[in-house]
Amino acid sequence: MCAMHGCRPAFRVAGFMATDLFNACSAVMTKKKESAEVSIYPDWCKGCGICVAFCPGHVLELGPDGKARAIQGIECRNCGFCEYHCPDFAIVVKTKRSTAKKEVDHAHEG
Amino acid sequence: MAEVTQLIHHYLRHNKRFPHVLCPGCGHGIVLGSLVRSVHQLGLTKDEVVIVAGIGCSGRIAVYVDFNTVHTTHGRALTFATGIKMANPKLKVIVVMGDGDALSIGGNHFLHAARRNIGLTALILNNNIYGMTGGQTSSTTPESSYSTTSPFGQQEQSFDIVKLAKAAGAPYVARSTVLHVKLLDRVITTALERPGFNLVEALTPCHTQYGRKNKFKTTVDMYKWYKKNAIPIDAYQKLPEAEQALRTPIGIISEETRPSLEERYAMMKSRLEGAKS
Amino acid sequence: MKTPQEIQRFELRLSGLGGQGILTLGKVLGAGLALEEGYYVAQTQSYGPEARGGASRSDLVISSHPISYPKPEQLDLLVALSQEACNQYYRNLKNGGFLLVDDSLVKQTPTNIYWGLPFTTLAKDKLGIAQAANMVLLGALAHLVPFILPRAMKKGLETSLSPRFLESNLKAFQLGLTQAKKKYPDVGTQWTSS
Amino acid sequence: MPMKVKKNQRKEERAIFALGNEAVVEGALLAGCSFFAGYPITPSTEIAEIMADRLPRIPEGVFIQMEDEIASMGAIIGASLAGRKSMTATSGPGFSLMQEHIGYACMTEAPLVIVNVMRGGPSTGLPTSPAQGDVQQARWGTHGDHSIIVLSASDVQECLDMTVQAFNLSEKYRSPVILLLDEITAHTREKIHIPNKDTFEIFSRIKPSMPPEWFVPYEESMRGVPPMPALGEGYRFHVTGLTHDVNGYPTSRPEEVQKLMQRLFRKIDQFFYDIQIVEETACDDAEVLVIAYGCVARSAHLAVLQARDLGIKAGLLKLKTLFPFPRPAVEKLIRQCRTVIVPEMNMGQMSREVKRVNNGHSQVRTLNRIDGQIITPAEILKQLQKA
Repeated sequence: MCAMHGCRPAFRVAGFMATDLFNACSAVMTKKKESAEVSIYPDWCKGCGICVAFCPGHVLELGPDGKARAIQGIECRNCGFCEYHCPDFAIVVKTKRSTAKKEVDHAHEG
Repeated sequence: MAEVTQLIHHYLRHNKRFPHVLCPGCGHGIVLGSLVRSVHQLGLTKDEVVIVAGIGCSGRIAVYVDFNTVHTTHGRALTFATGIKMANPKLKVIVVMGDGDALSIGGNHFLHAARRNIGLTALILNNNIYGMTGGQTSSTTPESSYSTTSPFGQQEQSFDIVKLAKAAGAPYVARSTVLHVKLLDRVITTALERPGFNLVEALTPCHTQYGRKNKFKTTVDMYKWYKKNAIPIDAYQKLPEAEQALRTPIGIISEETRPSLEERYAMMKSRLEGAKS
Repeated sequence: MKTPQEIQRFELRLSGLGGQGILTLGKVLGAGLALEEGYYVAQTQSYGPEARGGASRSDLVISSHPISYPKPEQLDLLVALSQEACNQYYRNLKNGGFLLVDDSLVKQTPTNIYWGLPFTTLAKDKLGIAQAANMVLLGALAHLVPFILPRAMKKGLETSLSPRFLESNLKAFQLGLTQAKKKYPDVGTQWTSS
Repeated sequence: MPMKVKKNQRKEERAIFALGNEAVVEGALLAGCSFFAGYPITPSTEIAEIMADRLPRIPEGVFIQMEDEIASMGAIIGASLAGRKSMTATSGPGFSLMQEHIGYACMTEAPLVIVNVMRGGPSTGLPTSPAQGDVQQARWGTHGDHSIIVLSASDVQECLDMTVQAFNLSEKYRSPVILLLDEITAHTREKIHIPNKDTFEIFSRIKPSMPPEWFVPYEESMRGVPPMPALGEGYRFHVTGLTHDVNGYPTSRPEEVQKLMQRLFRKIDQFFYDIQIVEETACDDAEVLVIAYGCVARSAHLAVLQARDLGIKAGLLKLKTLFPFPRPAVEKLIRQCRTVIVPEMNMGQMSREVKRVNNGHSQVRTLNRIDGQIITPAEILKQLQKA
């Protein structure tokens, strides 16, 4: 079971085994329980909503300006789906290091 | 994860204005990301990569990446790429085309490039429609779906790109959707590594022109459609025929090895050289 | 290069059917005259759809001076290897122009004044290769036309043909030369018609 | 098939007895052409056939037969961008198919040579007969306003010389150059001299000398011809058929579009005297002038000599550069002659240019023939006698 967002390695889609689907997850399965933070460049985000719709942890939402933003207080599972699937290269998922202070650029989170 | 976007930024042209011109939710950007990651993974230098693009939305993505980029004419990207590859076989030539571009106006070039097995990676961004000109029917618009030039439903059968490429002689044929990014990364990387004409069809949604007219409320609905209907080839083959008709197989559809045209040509030249001395 | 004989403008047409080697003959003759003898030569030919058995034609304009107009207007010499060609092109012959026919193929000549030799029969009977008729014809031309020099033509053949084909071609050439000499021993040494 | 190669008495030269089409190949190879892509079409096919035989034998030489003429043009533009001197050869219908890519070559300033052996048209027309019907198409065939160089040749030696010129001009001005031949010129065999490589100038495109990060692909300069790197040489930039700014990126800003388009015209127009190639015969005291090009110039040459014998003060101006139209050379002679005769195997494509330049100075007469037959010296002589 994928620790990040609860999906099983062999993902069932439309009743069929679909290991390739959401393969992004398998890549991060090894990186156990590192919590991460999502940053979004609002200037580049076009608000298509793909990241919001498919985020397994429901970390993202569309803000009042129509751009994606991270919802405060929900832990990102660092699966990387949003980063791989953002057509506008507007999302960065950064791993939080335990020692590092929480000084990631929040300005972008709108 | 942060390295993914940073990596892409390393390959973007920062004197070009971002965000790019493509519509919100257009999958072309995802394909571009996939392409960049593949180039990076193979350790290719920016100088040895040539992106040749046709006309259409797909053609526009060439300008954003810091490789040698050639934005050619409608449907003819493969012909330019053939010239470039034969003139300098050391270059890694990647041809980015749309479905209308590669298969309607450029259908003949597509067949012949596959037949000659010239060493190119052909990347067809299939969005089932002419996006840039306002949503007209292309040769891959599914039967019965709507477009500005098929207001009562498309009456013609559409092309199956991978079958066509295979029949024309392409040694490596693969298909993925932009939702299945890891698969897309993998097939593009393989295509870049292999000799000869290698085709990757990337299904990428066009909500603005296609989705809207065909009962997809949002872009996200189109991605959900891919999630539901794109089936790995192995699983697909086990389906009953009636089910198969409704689904699209993804993955490596066919793979074989034949020497590429430029290799054969070099061999012929060395034979001539040998005969002379 | 000084040409062996001063020629103002000499127009020659080789005509017959496809497959008789007329186009090759035109090239060989033209190359010999231009490269070995130093004449100005403009050689043109009919370009019909590529098929054997159709009409075939090769024209040469030969002069000691640069040639302005490359096509023949009034022929000094017509060579016809088929009845049709003879009928069709005889009217292009100038007054006093010469006619040379393969008399095994051209049975009715439009005039009584002509040269006739059975090139095809000679090639078939004496050499066993009907395709060598064109070289037999070249040999005959080298005797009948004073400025076509046998030595130069042979040298031309030597430079243009691979050794494999050279011997049989030279044999055919020699046959034509000898036969023409035998039948027409008294041709002039200067071209007088033009 | 090259007839034969023989050492002539002048040691540095070779003389061969060759077709016009063969001479084109010899000229191209002398000029440094190493890439040919084409599609067979009468009467230009021999060029492709001979290239197919010759190019694989030279280092780096590439011959490729493409699926059609559109693809052929695409391939040679690609090869040109990759640093090769490249060419294609075609005829009427194929030339029509090439037009879109000729425009692309103009816009992206890709040096290359297109040989068009003209045959009777329109459409399939007269595949094996000569004509000169593509003159204005060569000038204006592609869509949009553009500048282009069009040359012609009238005999076999000129086929070689003008092919060398075509490559030199294309490399010098980064422009496609069209060489117009006709069926007669292409299919006539004559003796030609192949000069030794170091006896004449061969021009190759200027490459950038600055470090790549300083390189501006379409920078303005006095010459108007930017240096051109080959793909893969470290100068990464964007090539596009869209109007582009100096960096090569698409633009529709009027001032940038204007600047680009003006440079594309200026780079050819300002070096007019270098591009204009004409040949005068008996023009010094001529009162009646024949302006001709291609195979018709040969008929005209004979007609002018015959007219001189008859006491008519006739002269011939043979145009080897058709476009940009050699206005200074034509204007000078028009002022001196009372009548100008323009014989051509079309309904008057070059005489339009002559009339435009003439501007009422003298009487311009046309002599046209479109039946697939060459205009004979007798026909031109008749006109000269009437003039």
